[in-house]
Amino acid sequence: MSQYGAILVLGGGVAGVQTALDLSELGYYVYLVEKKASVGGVMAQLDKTFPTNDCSL
Amino acid sequence: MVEAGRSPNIEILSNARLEALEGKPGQFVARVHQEPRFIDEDKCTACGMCTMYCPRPVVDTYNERLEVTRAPHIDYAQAIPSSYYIDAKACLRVNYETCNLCAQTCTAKAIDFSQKPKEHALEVGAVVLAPGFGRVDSSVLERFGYGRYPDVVTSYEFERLTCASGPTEGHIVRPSDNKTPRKIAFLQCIGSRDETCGNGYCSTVCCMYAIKEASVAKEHEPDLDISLFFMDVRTQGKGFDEARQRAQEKYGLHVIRARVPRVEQVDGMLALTWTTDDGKSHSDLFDMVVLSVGLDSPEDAQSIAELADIKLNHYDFCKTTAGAPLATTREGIYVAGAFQGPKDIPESVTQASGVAAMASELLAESRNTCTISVTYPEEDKAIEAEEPRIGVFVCHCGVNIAGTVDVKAVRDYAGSLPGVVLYEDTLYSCSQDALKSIAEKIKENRLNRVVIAACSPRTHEPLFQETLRSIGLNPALIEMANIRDQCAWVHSQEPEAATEKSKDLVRMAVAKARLLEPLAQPTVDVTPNALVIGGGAAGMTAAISIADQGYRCVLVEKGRKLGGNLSRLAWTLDGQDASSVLDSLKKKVKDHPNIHVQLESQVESISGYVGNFTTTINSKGKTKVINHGVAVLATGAREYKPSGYLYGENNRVMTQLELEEKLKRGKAFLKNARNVVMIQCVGSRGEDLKHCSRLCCSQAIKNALMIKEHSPDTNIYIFFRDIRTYGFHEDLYREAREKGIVFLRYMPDRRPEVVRRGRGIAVKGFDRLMGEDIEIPASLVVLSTGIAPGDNVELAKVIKAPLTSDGFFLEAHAKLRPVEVAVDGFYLCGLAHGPKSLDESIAQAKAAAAKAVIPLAKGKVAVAPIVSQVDQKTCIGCGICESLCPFNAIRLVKVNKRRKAQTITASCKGCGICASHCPTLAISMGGFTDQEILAQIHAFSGGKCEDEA
Amino acid sequence: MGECHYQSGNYEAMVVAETCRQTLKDIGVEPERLSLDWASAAEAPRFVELITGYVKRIKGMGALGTGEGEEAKPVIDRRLKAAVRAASARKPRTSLGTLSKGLHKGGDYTPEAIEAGVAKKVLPAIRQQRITEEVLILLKEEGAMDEGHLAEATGASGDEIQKILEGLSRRKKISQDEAGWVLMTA
Amino acid sequence: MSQEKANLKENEMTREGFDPHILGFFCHWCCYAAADSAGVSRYQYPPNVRVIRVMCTGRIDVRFVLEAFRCGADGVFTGG
Repeated sequence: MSQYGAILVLGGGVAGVQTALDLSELGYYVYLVEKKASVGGVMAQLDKTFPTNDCSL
Repeated sequence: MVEAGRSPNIEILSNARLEALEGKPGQFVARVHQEPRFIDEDKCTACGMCTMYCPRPVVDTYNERLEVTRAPHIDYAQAIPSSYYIDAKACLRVNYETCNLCAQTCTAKAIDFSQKPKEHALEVGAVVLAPGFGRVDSSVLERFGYGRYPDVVTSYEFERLTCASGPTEGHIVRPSDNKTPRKIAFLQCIGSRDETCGNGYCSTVCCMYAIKEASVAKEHEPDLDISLFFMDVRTQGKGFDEARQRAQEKYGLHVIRARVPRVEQVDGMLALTWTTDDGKSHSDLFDMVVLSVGLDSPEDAQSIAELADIKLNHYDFCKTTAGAPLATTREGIYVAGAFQGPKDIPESVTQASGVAAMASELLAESRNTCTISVTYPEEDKAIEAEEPRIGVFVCHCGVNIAGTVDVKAVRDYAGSLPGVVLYEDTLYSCSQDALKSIAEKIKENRLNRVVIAACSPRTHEPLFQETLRSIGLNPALIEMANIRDQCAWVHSQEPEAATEKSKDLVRMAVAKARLLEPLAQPTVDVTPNALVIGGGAAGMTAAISIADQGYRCVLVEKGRKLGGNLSRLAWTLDGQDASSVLDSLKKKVKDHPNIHVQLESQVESISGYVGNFTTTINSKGKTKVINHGVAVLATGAREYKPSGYLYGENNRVMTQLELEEKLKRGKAFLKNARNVVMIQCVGSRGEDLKHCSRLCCSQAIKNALMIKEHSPDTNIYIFFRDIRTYGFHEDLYREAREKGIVFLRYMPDRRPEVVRRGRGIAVKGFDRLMGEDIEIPASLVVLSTGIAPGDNVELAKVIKAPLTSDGFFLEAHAKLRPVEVAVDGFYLCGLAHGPKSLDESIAQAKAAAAKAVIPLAKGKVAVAPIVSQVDQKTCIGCGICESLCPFNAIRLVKVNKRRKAQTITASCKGCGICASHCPTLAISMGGFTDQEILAQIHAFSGGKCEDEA
Repeated sequence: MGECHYQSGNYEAMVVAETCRQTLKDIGVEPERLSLDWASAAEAPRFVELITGYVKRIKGMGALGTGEGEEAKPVIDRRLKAAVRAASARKPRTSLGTLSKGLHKGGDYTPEAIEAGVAKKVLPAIRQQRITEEVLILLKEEGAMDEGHLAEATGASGDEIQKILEGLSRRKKISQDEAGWVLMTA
Repeated sequence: MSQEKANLKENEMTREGFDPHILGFFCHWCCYAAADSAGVSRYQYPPNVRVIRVMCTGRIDVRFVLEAFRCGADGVFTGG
């Protein structure tokens, strides 16, 4: 095979997780590499988000 | 986020770091080092016993060090991976080989100290860098008393204080005395727009979060007096300016435009001194000061750059260009999120989808070569059709349930209920071996309905459904009774009542289970091509991306040529020649075999649903029909044309784009220009357009600098309300001030005026610093008129897509689905979504292309099984359901000349509004039928109540 | 996620809840026994507060029937039975559907608009149907009854009961003999 | 017909020591999730509510609510 069908995503914050989700839906295998023990990044720490005050999870 | 933990094609490597990256685009090998968690993810049931028994306290970094946890813990309840882990730095067992208490208390035997670090060599075709942002150095915070005065807190800490699930349960308290503060000050631009700490850029998000935190604080404590100190109020995001205005009014927040240089403590209070732009000095005392800390580049930016062999910009963020905002300097490596530049959640999510498109373009040929697809045995319809044979499994969940609820009593009670043929208790029903045993027992006893009395269906139903599917049963044939999260855990002081409640819940679940029916899991085939509406920068970018990802697309443009607003632009905000960006896009579109361009064409009608749309376009008077699976809306917007300011009456008055077109043609006209005056927010922010147009500030300053470059002696004055050069555009603002461009703030009630003076013109305004009226004779007056929506109303009607009150298309969710339209199968990008710069449009177009290709790449669209179904015999065609459906998922059709409602299964989301409002009870909701719910109600009564309805 | 996952579901629920409350009040049940509240996924403390407060409130009201007065229980039981039938019948359901449709179009979901709309358009239809059903239940369970007693038992006005009895007799559901109105056996 | 009501225990008819039967209709995405989350945090609240999960409060039918009262509910809590 000339190309690998897997992708490495470095960082498990909101951007990394969204990238991983979209890539897996697009037909690729994703390695999501996160330095902490759980994904979510800073967004998981936010209580509510501007301006709708939705919860962030 | 939960989806990421569940996808078979996402492997989460936690506690891991990239060590090396070798190879070339399409064929990289990434070396990743992973530290052990010491808790087996497959065995951990997240019961929390280990945290309870661990003797070793650890500060909780998730709660901004405001709380204490123990060495084994989970960051927060919904964390993914959803298992606990041991903080190796604190653990006594790891460091001193003592203790081991947690391993002894863990009934699931999940704790495993023999785990060793792992080295992975991963073969990947592309790499996406999304390391997020770093924190501003504490030395910057110390300048504002942080660390010295306990009541100076960071915005991160304040966020946790306002959070209902945070350490204070949402009560705002002063750290020094745990009392509710009275007066709070927010100081903006801490570590942002500050060259002394090396961060000359604007962090973009702090203005928004400060207003949010202030609003939430006021909700908790209405008597708070909150002042926010801004240099400029930068709420340029879609709908943000209006939200800020509302928050300011609703909560009575004081907005002060000043930079506070330092914080001092006086008698236990915090003293602030500041100077406003009228030159006056003020001071006041506060109980608490919140530092709105900016976003820094990630701490490991340098090492990432080295490992990945990419370049950083002068602020140590990833280097990109306006024409290719998601590409790093190395092919096959892409960047998304705050590492590309400070940005908010919707922008990050957009970029994330955008980079997915970039990788998908590069690796189109290897799509689906590494993914795992799960297959299931064929459904045993015969056994499903038999009389209900119900199996009830009551879970101990270790001591989580059994510690409170008498599980054996509940199990035996279940045995007494009609239809139940098997009743058992299990230690951990979600563990792999328990699932296997449940599957075997279902088969052995020919069960065709299953009740699991355990935890929440929200988290665990998919797991048990999976078990059913794996043995050929329809996944809808399971019902859960939530006796943990909503019973044992919340009534642990009342074990008897909890046991009674558990019995009731099991009885209700069994009653529903008796009536459960298999639900179809239909899929519809997708027409594998796309329609892109609009041929500007966004539309062309989306079309190219879809085409590069391997799918055909039709690009419909109403004008006579491609280019849209980009063709009027002279330079991008980072100084590139805009026409080279335009030409390269146009060339790619024209040369691409997968793209078919329809100029002078407009959409007349669209019918169908995601996967199968039929669109009629009018092309130069001729009608054409296009079949497509998805559509991208990239219809653009237009520069607003104001009235007043002598615009259209005097040729010395022009808009920014008109100026750029003039500059593009030649600079000679600048020769005798002594004074150029620019006026911001003409149109935007209130006069005619309610919204902030986001990019006018940067565009005006860019053009002003361009004038300065060609005519250094020209004086330039810019009248503004807030300068919103967010992100790295702040560099332009600083350069402009250094080059002597004069910035004059005006208030909306004292707008500058353009007046005739003899043969020339002048601008009358008010100089706030001098406190006097001024008049500047102007060789040129340039108006930043803002961006008005295009003619979206007709198209919105055709699609049934909602528009914002400003007339732009509304996204499905402002944060999490920023490029999707509420109508499935439609995606959104560029100015049609709202004002934005070229690089943002391009990133968004890529994102829309990624989302649009998902159904095309799958080839099938799965229809959610919980959908409504209309019994056309009893339907009277009244149309109530059709008009109430939030998703346009019900239409009226003619059946034997009579109007009948029909569910568009592919669009139905399963809310059930139609069913609860049907006059003749003709609509049934899969999984939540009237009969099922009524059976639950009757079971609730303890069988004392027969069916009456 | 904060706002309704289904965009407008919570608004429709407000109309349904108001309909229930007015119906309950009409049949002599304390309408505050029904509560409609909001707690987003992130608001566990709020949820706990709501539930705790609600259970306390119901405890204060006593069991269904006691809070409403000593004699009321059997009457309430019968009326609830009739009301359930009414809520399943086509006419009242059409009136609710039509009101929801109108509110949906107008986009005005203020409590005042909902309350007024239900009072004007939905409650009368439910009440009429409920009294009709109750008459049928009474005649079935108690045997023949005259107009005055039926009016008293159902809480209907003279005009209402007269119209309803006429309607039922026209549809050959009931007839009049010397003892009063009786069910017609099919 | 009123048999089920006769079954109501004596002490339930009085307010002292009265333990109400309450039926809840919880929206899957909001209130049901909040209730789960309350469990995760080990909050304590009275054990009187039995929950029927619906995908949306919009699913709740007038007749469900009335039927619940008819079937002996002392209260109905709908949560979105």
